[in-house]
Amino acid sequence: MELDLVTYAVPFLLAGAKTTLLISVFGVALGLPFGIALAVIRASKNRMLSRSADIYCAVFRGTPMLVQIFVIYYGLGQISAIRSNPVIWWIVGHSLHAAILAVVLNTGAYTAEIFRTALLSLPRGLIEASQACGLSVWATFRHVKFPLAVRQALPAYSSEVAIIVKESSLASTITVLEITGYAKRLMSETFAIMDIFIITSAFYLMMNVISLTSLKLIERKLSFGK
Amino acid sequence: MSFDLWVLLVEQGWGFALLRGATVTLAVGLLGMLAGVIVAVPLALLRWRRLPLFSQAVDGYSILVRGVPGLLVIYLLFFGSIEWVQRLATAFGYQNSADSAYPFVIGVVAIAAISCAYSIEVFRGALEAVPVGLLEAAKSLALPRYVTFFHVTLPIALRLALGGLNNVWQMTIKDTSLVSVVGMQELMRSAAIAAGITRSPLLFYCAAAGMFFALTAISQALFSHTERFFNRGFSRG
Amino acid sequence: MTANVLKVRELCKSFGPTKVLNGVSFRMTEGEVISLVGSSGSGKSTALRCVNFLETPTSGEIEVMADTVSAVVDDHGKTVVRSAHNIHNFRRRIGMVFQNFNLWPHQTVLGNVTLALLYALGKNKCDAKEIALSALSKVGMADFRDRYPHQLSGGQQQRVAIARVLAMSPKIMLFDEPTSALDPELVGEVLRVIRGLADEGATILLVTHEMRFARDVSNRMIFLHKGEIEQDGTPEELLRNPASDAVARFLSSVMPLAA
Amino acid sequence: MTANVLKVRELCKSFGPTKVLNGVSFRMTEGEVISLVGSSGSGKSTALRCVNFLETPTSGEIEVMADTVSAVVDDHGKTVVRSAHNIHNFRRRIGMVFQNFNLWPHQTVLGNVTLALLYALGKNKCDAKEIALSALSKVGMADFRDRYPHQLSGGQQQRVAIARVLAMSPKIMLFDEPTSALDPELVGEVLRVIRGLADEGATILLVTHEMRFARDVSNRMIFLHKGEIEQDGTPEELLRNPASDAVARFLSSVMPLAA
Amino acid sequence: EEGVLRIGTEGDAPLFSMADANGNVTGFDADIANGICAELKLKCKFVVQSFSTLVPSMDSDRFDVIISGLGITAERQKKIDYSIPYATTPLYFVVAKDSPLAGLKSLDEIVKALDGKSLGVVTGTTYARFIQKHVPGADLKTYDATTQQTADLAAGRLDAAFGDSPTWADFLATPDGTGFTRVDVKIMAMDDPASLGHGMGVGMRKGNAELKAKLDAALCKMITEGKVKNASLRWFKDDYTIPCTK
Ligand SMILES: Nc1ncnc2c1ncn2[C@@H]1O[C@H](COP(=O)(O)OP(=O)(O)OP(=O)(O)O)[C@@H](O)[C@H]1O
Ligand SMILES: Nc1ncnc2c1ncn2[C@@H]1O[C@H](COP(=O)(O)OP(=O)(O)OP(=O)(O)O)[C@@H](O)[C@H]1O
Ligand SMILES: [Mg+2]
Ligand SMILES: [Mg+2]
Repeated sequence: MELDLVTYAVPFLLAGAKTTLLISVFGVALGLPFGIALAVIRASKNRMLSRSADIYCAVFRGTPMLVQIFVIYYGLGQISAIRSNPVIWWIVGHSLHAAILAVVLNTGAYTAEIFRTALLSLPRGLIEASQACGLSVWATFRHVKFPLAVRQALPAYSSEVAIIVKESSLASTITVLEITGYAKRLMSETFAIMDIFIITSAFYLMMNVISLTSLKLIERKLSFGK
Repeated sequence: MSFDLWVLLVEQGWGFALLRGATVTLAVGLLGMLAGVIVAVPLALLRWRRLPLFSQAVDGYSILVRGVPGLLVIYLLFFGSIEWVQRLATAFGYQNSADSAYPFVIGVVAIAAISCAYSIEVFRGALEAVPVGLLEAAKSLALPRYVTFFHVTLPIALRLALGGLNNVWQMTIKDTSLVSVVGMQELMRSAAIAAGITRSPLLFYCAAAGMFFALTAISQALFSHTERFFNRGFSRG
Repeated sequence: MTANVLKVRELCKSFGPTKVLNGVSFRMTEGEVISLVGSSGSGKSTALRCVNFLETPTSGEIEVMADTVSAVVDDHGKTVVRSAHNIHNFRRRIGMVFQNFNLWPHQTVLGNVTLALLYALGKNKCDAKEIALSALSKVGMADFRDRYPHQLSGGQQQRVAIARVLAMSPKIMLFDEPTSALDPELVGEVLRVIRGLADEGATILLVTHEMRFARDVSNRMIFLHKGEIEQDGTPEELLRNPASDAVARFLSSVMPLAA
Repeated sequence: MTANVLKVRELCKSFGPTKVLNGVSFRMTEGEVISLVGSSGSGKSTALRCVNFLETPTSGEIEVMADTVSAVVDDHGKTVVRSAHNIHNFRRRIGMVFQNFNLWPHQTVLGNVTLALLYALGKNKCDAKEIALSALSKVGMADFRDRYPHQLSGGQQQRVAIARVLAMSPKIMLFDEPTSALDPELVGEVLRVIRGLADEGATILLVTHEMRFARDVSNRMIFLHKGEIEQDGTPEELLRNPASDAVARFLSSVMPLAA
Repeated sequence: EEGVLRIGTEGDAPLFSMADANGNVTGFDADIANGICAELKLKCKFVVQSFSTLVPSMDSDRFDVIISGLGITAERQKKIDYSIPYATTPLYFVVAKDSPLAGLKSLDEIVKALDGKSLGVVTGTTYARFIQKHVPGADLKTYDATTQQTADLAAGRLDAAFGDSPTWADFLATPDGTGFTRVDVKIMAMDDPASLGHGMGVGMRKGNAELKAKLDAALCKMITEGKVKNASLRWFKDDYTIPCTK
């Protein structure tokens, strides 16, 4: 690998890294609460609600995110009613916004599955104890179910964070210039496909090592003295 | 429109091309997931038992593979090895089979490597959630380690791991699109070619998504069934 | 006469084919302490759990201070709960100590006791801590406030579970074998605490196997056998005049004690 | 004199800064039944768990039928276990009933009891089932063979836990409060079972809070206080001549019983 | 393998390299490839792969040459060798018919008008580089495929798009393309070889002088005999041949 290729590529990729980071941060900040809400809805007794949440998760987990991002950006862009609605068009018309939307919708479905199983595996007695104390449904969730489920879900969720960071690269297919977007330009310019690719991967790896190790630390923090 | 569909999917044969792609996807996905899980179980176990050096190595592997784009994994595996394999194959006079079988093998290996890294985390989390007392009970009864593992740890951990494994599977079946890198025409690549040639990207991408959904819907049903099986003996929380 | 605080009417509970409770009825007045005794598997825990609807009865009615929740079997053989909105009220008035403690593993001893004070009773942090510490002191666990449950011995866990309920000072308390893991010294401690609560007007329903404890702590004893009330009376009555063979056989092992 | 089956020498155990056991030593001969008593948190469960190395002692030595495993503190203050390969042998000879039962939730009652028979003792299916059912019958749980643990009452779970160990007929048995969830009738049952085992040559170390049970079941009683043995003697000795104030205070609550 | 020329190609580039449902490749690139094979008396074997994997695959000997409309640039020549150029397509800007750009007559005017405007090009081409150099003020958007570029054009997200004339001929004939028009400023590779390169060539691994000589000769023969012109007319309705100067 030539040094001048690295020095040429890195500034571009750094610029892209900012966008990747932006998409990922939004993906986690919006996708996590959204996913947890979905998980709660799926466990709720209202058949209508829980069925719709089930279907939502099945669809978004069952289809490639590339297609989801395409449908949101190119597909909806073909519909003139959407083009003329300023609010929707602000989200869908703008490639970065559309990319964030796609990431959030997608990760929400996966996060919901992670939290659903975590919630299901909680020992029943612990929940009964909080019901017996007269804690409301919300307080039971907030102070007993949620903290226990988070601890249970954390290893799986850390993977999901790594996936968010990597899947954000699909934003390049709708013209967002994040790391991969720049990488594609650099590749077609220089044909140094492998070299650019390895440099690019180093960027993703760096971001993920940081997020995965910090999640590991949180995990250790939440081990309740064990 | 319906006439267009007929022409595109049947007369021009793109529908069959997608189906052919779907079989490649399914084959690579199933084999990759299976191999990945089989390797992940012992690795997760080593990690869980905190074997010095081993668990660091497992952690390193898992962070590395989860941290880099899947494309890099397959790029490096394939382009890093193909020359040697071809040399070997030529030396033994198997040039042709190396050409056709090797990409498939590498595709499966790459998918397995990725699904393995994710499965390790899933299993590790599940293993850590198995109540210590239940394992102590097994120890105190002098159960051999493998019995404790297969009859106590695994059934309880599997129940906890099922949701996570389901997620890994859903991800893996879609990660099979990576094997297009080694020249295999899986579902997404077939859709991409059809989209480019016929200039109907939305149609073909949605058709591909539909096929993915059909595959995952079947597997989802299987998972739900298994979940019910593993939940025997546990009151629902 | 003081008012009835708790009325249990015709409580029935089946798990699938197995009938566990079969028409259990009793009333409790303010300040009363009732011991529910009976052999293992006779339905004592289930009866307790039905009172605050942790277990939904197959049929029957529970009345707590004029609020009623009832379960009836509809035409299709399914159980329907009437006035379910009262259940939450019930639980705020009824405290419960579980047979297997059910301490929250993610909270310290102090956290376990303050949680409900903060979020069910809406106390502020300072008050909650003060109340919690005084409850923990009553059972001799104040020094362990920063431990996590898994760092405690069985008896210590049980005492925290008792403190968790004491701190809430509910009108009605349900104790499921509150002394099973305690040494005789502590059993005496808990006995004093419970009597004190009753004197302050709390109504207490407890399940226990220790007849001496039951005799000393309670005004009344109810003997449960195969899901039915076999006898209901003062400890003296039960111990001296067992109503049936079952009661007699059961108590025979403790008789020398009562003699 | 019969041989020593179990020797415990200078057992020490700390959890971080808290010293829980502080030089505990005793010996047991074949057929002996020892009750370990003491107040809550005095280290009884920990001592039991150290005997079969579920908890690694900070230092000390355990000898089971001529095999020895010892823990010593090395120069860096870390504990090193010597002859750790013997631990598995220990566990094949020692059975244990846990304070909180630890039944496997995914196995039925029968499965819980047969598992170790099949895979630790290598019995065939028929034999394992037969042995398991006879053990379950001894504690009156044979009818519940197909239930899952969560479908059982507390006392029923405890009896299954006891049956799980009985079925293995180990040379040495450790019981951690085996009657805590049992009614007096069943306590008498378990007492008979334990005496029977001892008569057949089993050596039994049990933790209990029920002094009457301890007195009736055991040849010797060991009183543990703050991690040290305060007194070691026959039940009569302990009850009549408590060695210290602590013992006296502890036993005072049960004195009338012994009188 | 003896007697076979293995050719890597994209397969999803309309008019240039089109793999049908059965994997047979047609298009301008295919015609060139078949012509070369005929000259060299070899059998053509097409390997269809996505653009980004073509170069590494050739490096690892999955095929011998790449024929996929590759533009020849100095940058790329560091990585692979090229044959002589055989064709070049003129490039045009496309805008909405009612756009102020529609009537512009020179590149300078276009550059000025595009300042701050969004402009789409397809990656994997040399066009992005040209735009960055000549129209630095434009908000450049890059697409993986022409279908995506034209979809965004139709959705109104782009003020203008830049690409080769076959692409535009194709797009303007579709229903989506009716509202759009080509800006009448023709840009040729020769106008700025530094960024647009020297036209299309056949790519091969570095350092195979023997193969390069054979290919150059075959291409030169095809050009002079008019075979390239025929292929160009067949697919593009126009002649984009670069004369062979040797
Ligand atoms: N993991 C741990 N970390 C810190 N302290 C612990 C831990 N486990 C036990 N302890 C402490 O060690 C002491 C002895 O515990 P142990 O369980 O042996 O008591 P015990 O005699 O069995 O009491 P009980 O009769 O209540 O069961 C207790 O004070 C307990 O708090
Ligand atoms: N989920 C369940 N499914 C089936 N049977 C159950 C279930 N829960 C409890 N039972 C049965 O109901 C009966 C009563 O149980 P309960 O826990 O009320 O007994 P208990 O009187 O508290 O006994 P103990 O003194 O042993 O705690 C028992 O025979 C038990 O096996
Ligand atoms: Mg009970
Ligand atoms: Mg204990």
